Amino acid sequence: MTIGYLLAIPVVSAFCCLASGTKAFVRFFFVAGAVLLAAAGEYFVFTRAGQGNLFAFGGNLFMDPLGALFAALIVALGLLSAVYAGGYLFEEGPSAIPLRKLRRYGFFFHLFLFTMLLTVFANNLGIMWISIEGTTLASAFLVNIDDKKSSVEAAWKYLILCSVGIALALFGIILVYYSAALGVSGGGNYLLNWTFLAGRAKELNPQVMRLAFVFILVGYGTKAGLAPFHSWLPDAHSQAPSPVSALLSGVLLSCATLGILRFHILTKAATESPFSGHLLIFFGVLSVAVAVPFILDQKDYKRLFAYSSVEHMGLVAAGLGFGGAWGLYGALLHVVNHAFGKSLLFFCSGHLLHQFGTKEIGKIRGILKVNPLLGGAFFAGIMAITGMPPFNIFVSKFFILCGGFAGGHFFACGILLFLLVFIFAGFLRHACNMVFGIPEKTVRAERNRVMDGVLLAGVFFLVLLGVWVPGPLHRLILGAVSVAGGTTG
Amino acid sequence: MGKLVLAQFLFYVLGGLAGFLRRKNPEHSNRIACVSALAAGVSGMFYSAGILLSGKGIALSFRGGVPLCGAVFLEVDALSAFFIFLISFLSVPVSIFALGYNREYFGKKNVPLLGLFYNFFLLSMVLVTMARNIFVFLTAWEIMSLVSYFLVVTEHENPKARRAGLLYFVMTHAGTAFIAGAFWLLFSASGALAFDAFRAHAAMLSPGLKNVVFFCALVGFGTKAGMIPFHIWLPEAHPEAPSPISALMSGAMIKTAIYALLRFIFFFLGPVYFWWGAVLLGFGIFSVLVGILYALMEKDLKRLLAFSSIENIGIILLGIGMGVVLISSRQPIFALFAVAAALYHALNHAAFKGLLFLGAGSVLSGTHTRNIEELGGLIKKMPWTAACFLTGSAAISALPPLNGFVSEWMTLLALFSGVDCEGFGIRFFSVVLASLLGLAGALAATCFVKAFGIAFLGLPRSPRAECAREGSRSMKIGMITLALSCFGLGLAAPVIVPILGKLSGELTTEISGNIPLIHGSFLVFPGGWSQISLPWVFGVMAVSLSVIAAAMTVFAGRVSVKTGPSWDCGMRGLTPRMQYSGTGYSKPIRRIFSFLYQPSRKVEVEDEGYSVLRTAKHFESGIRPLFEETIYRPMAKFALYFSEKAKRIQTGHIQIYLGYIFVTLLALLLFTRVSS
Amino acid sequence: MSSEWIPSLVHFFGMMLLVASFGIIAAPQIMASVRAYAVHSFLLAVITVLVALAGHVEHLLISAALTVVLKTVVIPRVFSKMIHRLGVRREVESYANVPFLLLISVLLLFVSFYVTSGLRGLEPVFSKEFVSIAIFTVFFGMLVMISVKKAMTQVLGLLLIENGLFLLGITMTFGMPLLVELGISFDVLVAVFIMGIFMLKIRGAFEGIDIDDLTELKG
Amino acid sequence: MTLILSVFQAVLIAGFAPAVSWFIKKMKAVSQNRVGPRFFQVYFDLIKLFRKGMVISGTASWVFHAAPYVFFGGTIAAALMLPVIWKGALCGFMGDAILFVYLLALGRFFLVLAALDTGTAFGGMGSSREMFLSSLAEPALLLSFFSIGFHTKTLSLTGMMSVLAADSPHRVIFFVSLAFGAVLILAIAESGRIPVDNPATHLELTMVHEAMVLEYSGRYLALLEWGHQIKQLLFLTLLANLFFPWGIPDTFNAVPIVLSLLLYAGKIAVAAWVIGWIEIHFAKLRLFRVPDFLAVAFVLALLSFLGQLMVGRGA
Repeated sequence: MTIGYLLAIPVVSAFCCLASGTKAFVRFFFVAGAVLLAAAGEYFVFTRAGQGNLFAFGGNLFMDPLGALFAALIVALGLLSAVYAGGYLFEEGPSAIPLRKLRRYGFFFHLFLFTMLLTVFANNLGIMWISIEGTTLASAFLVNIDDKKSSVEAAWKYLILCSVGIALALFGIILVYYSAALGVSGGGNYLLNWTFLAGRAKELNPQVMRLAFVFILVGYGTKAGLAPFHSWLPDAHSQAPSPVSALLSGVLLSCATLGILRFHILTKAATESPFSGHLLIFFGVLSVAVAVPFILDQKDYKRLFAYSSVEHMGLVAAGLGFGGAWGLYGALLHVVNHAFGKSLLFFCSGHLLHQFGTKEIGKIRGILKVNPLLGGAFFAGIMAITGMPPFNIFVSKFFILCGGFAGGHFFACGILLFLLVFIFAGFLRHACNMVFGIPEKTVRAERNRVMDGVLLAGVFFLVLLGVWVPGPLHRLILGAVSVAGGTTG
Repeated sequence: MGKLVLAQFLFYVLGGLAGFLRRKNPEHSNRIACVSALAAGVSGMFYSAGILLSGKGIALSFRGGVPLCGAVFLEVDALSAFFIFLISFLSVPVSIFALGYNREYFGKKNVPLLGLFYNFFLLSMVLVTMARNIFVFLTAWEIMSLVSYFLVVTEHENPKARRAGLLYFVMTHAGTAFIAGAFWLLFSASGALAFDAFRAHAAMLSPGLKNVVFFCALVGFGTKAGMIPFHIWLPEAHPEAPSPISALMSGAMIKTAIYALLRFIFFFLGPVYFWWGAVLLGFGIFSVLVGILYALMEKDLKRLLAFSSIENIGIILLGIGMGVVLISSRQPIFALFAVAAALYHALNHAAFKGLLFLGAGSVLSGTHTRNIEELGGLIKKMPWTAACFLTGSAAISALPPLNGFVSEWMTLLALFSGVDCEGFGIRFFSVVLASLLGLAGALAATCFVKAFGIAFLGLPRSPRAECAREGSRSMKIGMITLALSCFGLGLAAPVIVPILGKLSGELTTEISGNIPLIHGSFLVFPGGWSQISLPWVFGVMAVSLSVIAAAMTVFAGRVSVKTGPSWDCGMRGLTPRMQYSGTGYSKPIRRIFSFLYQPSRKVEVEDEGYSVLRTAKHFESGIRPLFEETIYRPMAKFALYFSEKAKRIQTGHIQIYLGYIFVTLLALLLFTRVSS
Repeated sequence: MSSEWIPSLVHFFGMMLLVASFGIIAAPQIMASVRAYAVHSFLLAVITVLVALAGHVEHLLISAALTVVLKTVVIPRVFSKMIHRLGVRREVESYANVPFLLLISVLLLFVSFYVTSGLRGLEPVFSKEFVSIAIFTVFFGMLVMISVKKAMTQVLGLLLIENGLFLLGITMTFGMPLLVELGISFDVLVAVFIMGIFMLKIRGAFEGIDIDDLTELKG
Repeated sequence: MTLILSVFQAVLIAGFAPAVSWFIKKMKAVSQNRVGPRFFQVYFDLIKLFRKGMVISGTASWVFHAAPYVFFGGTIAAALMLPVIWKGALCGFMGDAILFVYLLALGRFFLVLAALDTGTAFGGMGSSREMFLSSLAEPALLLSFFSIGFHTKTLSLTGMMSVLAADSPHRVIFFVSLAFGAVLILAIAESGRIPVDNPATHLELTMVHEAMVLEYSGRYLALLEWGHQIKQLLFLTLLANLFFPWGIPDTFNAVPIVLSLLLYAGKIAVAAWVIGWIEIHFAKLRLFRVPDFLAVAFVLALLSFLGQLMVGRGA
């Protein structure tokens, strides 16, 4: 098993989906591809992660613990999302989706997974850039799967803003390359390879690196949904079909964050100053702050979750900025936790849309009465995402803030704590009206085994990760922390 | 001992989960939940009492699943044991009560789920007191909030319950933010998550940090405790929960905040500062007075009790605050007395407030209303409830020889002992505070006379009150147990106070332990000012009462006793509507404290008739909820208004979005240039 | 060719690039803007060739050829077809008038020189000012995207940014590794095509490609 | 001997209480050119009431029955703590001034409940007013005790008296005379006299205590009235013995005891005269003016304490 084979799986599934003649075939390839990818991916990641960096394609691709962590997340979320979509999109009935679209959906879905995997496995920074641009292009079609006015609008904004962002990031990459070409001797073809640069970071020109980091931060920050570059995010996440929203929110944003992190590591080592860390903290806190009003006063629950993603990416960025064992561990664990929490919420939102037929918060009442399982899962998701124990995000939030306090960033942490209270208030305000009470009108109360199963699995993961970080995951994150902390090449 | 701790955990967990086995039969599942909670409570009482008596703590360690936080280390020292005792002690009668009370919910609610929350609520409270690590503490603390939130919104069909739950959870979360901040500041100073490290590091903390940590802890735990002005959730949330839960929330949950405050002040922050005590006293007296004044105006029985909880938290804070003041004024012996008074009051409050909430629950289940204006005459229909409620009322009004009196007496003396300190301010305020506490005691008596008198005495004011029925046997047993304990905790003061004294003495080296607070059956104030013996008081009263009764039968013989209608100065045709209403009862108070209440009245007058004979068609009077209207509502309004305005940054125009990116990029580049 | 006059030629073309940039914003019609862009790209290709000659970096010639083919031929073609197909009105509709935009451009030019003025220890292939010109081109592309109302011109702005990147790449470092450069070019092409598809979709959904219509999603 | 003397003190208070009532009534009558009751009339009234049958409202519950006993018992228990003609008291050891205050509160608690028990408007009115006034009087009384206790360094009633007695008169007058004013006002308020309450009327506008006991008759009424009189005497005794503690013996010799008894009677007579004088010369205050009156007591007690703080502590 190599990185190449792993990357081939989604490509093959994508084309199988495109080539399928019936819905059943599409569904089969769609789900089976994800299952295969998840099984192979998790096996690969957890068996090989501990054995040092694994290179492929002439060193252009590689897997270090950091990449492995994200890869494990991508394939796991891909599986959940695919299984859920398998129940959600392929339903027969009056509102059934035509085969043409399903084929397209399956194709782009797996292509999307492929580009994300490529992102996390990329060693060559140029390839990483290409693959991140690829994720935009692939997912733009997923956002706009139903060709409605609003989804076209969302997809357009997504495309334009992320393309601009990614272009700026490329500017930064060229600057990095330039500073490498200037100062580092003997790089040859490896000059854009992250492993090479990380090893020789001290030789990079610090001033150019600072400039480069600014471009990278703005560029990948746009993709990662950091404020004030996040504007595309609520539109795209709210218009995409729920399983796609889950992937967008859960892993895509994190992949872009990984991009930032890679450069943060280089910049920190090159400049030997907290410059990049401070910028990360600033934009992290700003993202949380910007999310607050939108969460407090929100009418559309999918947008609510989207803004919450802005908030959580802010937290991750702040955690990375805080640094130290606590901050890095917290931020990386937060990526995992947020992915599970947010995807559960988006799965719930798919359910809600299905049953209540509206995205408006004000029109939904008494979920618990209509569908206790959904109501419970939804509320659990809300509690998880706002950082309540015994759910997982509490743990990572705790670590991130520990990191902040340990690093002496009292002011930033104080603001974060303050803002988090408002975010909690906003979420609870919406949730308690949606989940509790008596439903206003009779709503469809049909159940779907697969979807229910996914919800239960989601809640299970939330609680499990909240009380226990499994050993392999722990070791993986520890490895990633040592990479991010610059202690290993 | 350690086995009993595990047994308690096990009972809670299994009891919570086992209810689901008999989910089809709510009777069984309720019984499983309540009985296991009861068993857990009993085992908790045993080991905590054992620890309090022997002074030897228990430490338990589990392998934690969460990395970086180390093992889950739980420890029961004397302070924890005291609060575990409090919780367990209250949970026993409450569980008995719930056996019968929860029948209310059969068929309407998910009974096993209720049982699960009930058991986990108790468990989380116990864990809060045992946690010895920030992570475990915060987890337990938040789970406590979460589970109690679920319990508050048990009747979520009612929008009021939802609102109350929202307010509660948001406020308590805000409080948690402060608490967490306080913990993290300690963590940043000591570099470890464990409480032991904090304690070891306490002496090395910088004064500025200590002050900030104290402030954060005070606001955070003050919110949970219901300290004014952070109290507004309490009168909303406590009444909405099922009554056994209200009893636990008021009796036990808010005490966990007191526990944590004590732990902070005496364990983590090292030598205390004078101003901390002053601030505690300020908040304490403020809570005491405002709490009881608002309670007086309530006609909702459970809200009244909730406001009174605020008052009692204030009394406890007065004790703690005075302890801090006395420590910093180098009066370690008096400080011991003050802290012991606070602890004692915490225990007593658990007993009588638990009792009163159970009584209110019994009334609620018998009449389906909490509005005392609709009650009346319940003493005939619900004699047991009435007797128990009366006991609770007398205890909370600090009447001898019940338990409330003892702790109030101790608090009064602790406050008064400030006159022995140096400094004009302390001396002056200690006496003023003591007399203000006296004022609050008298107002509390008024409040509970009103509550008991209007609800239980006189004639029924509505059909609901007329059809009232006494609760089931288990409800009665639950209440009677607590009523007896109100007597017991008062009479057993000579046994309890030395234990509390020892406990307070162990809190910090700044307090002198080993001071005899007891002489025979007497409670002795260490300054030699005073002593008191509740058994004697009880005995003298019993003797004098029996002497009077005997003397009367002996000297005056038997006399005829006739029953007739009320005389009422010769008025005939007395109807229930002519009785004094609860609102009328507290009207004089409302008038003289109108600066606080800002009462409003709305009268609609009938048009016909001469002006002298004009009658009111509709009369409405109310008071202005000052804190809500001046602090919280404007805050919430502002937050929403601000959000609405701030949301405009997301205009929908892609050019504007690009502009954000562009401007930020420019700014960052300029910043980079300038800063290099 | 003597290598002494190459740098001055490059300088000359760099200045011409700036002029071409201004042309894009000053053009009265979309097609004129597109043509200005084509000129801009052509100048870029010329610079690339010069750099390749100066530094004897052969793979840059491939890049130059690609640039010429893609950016001066294919993309303008695509644009003119799109304009035809979508029936876009020809005028460039902008939120601000041309003098104002030019004024801002000058300001941006100053900023881009200022931010690079502090860099020390640089030994670029030609001169430091190309960093500034590249940054300016990126800024300018964004300015175009912000100031115009049509989806089509936004894409043009994006392409302008891309040109800025390209300029930076070749003048600073003799270009990136070929693989990366090819990938990037390919990506640009795909992006333009996908945006074209979406423009068609916008046209289908909104009956026009005025971006002012695309403001339903807010808050 | 101690025991006998202590019991005698209690009996004395109980027996003497109606006489004080009589004294004031008589004084009032004389001032109004009436003859007034004979001395024994007050006793006869009580005895008569003890023998009479009772009519009890059908609405009343056991609280109604219990209240007279608790009220009387609480008052008696308080009386047992007070030194009268000797520096000790039977139950002086069992508690302090705070207990004294709260024992009175206990009696009141049951009395006001009993007033609500019959469901009449008058009862409710009296009950409400009584609690209203006493909530203001109680802290003032506590403050007065604290103020004295600050001087005497003890809060036990017997202790306070002994310390004051041992002190030189000018010091006592200097330090605690303001507190005397406070206790005087409280004595008026607690015993339900003009200008706080009018014991001689059943007028709806003015009744406080009387409104509460309207429904009582016979033996219960006797207990309540008697208890009320005892309470009145308790306050007068406080005035007499705390602020004029001289001449009270701490030995058991007959002569000083008898002298002390006479002295006590004299002091009480003076105190009663003061109360009567006020009753004659003042009109009843409006209910909502009473808090101002009680505030005077509070302020006096506070000033007494403040004065000591400024000048220095006594004893």
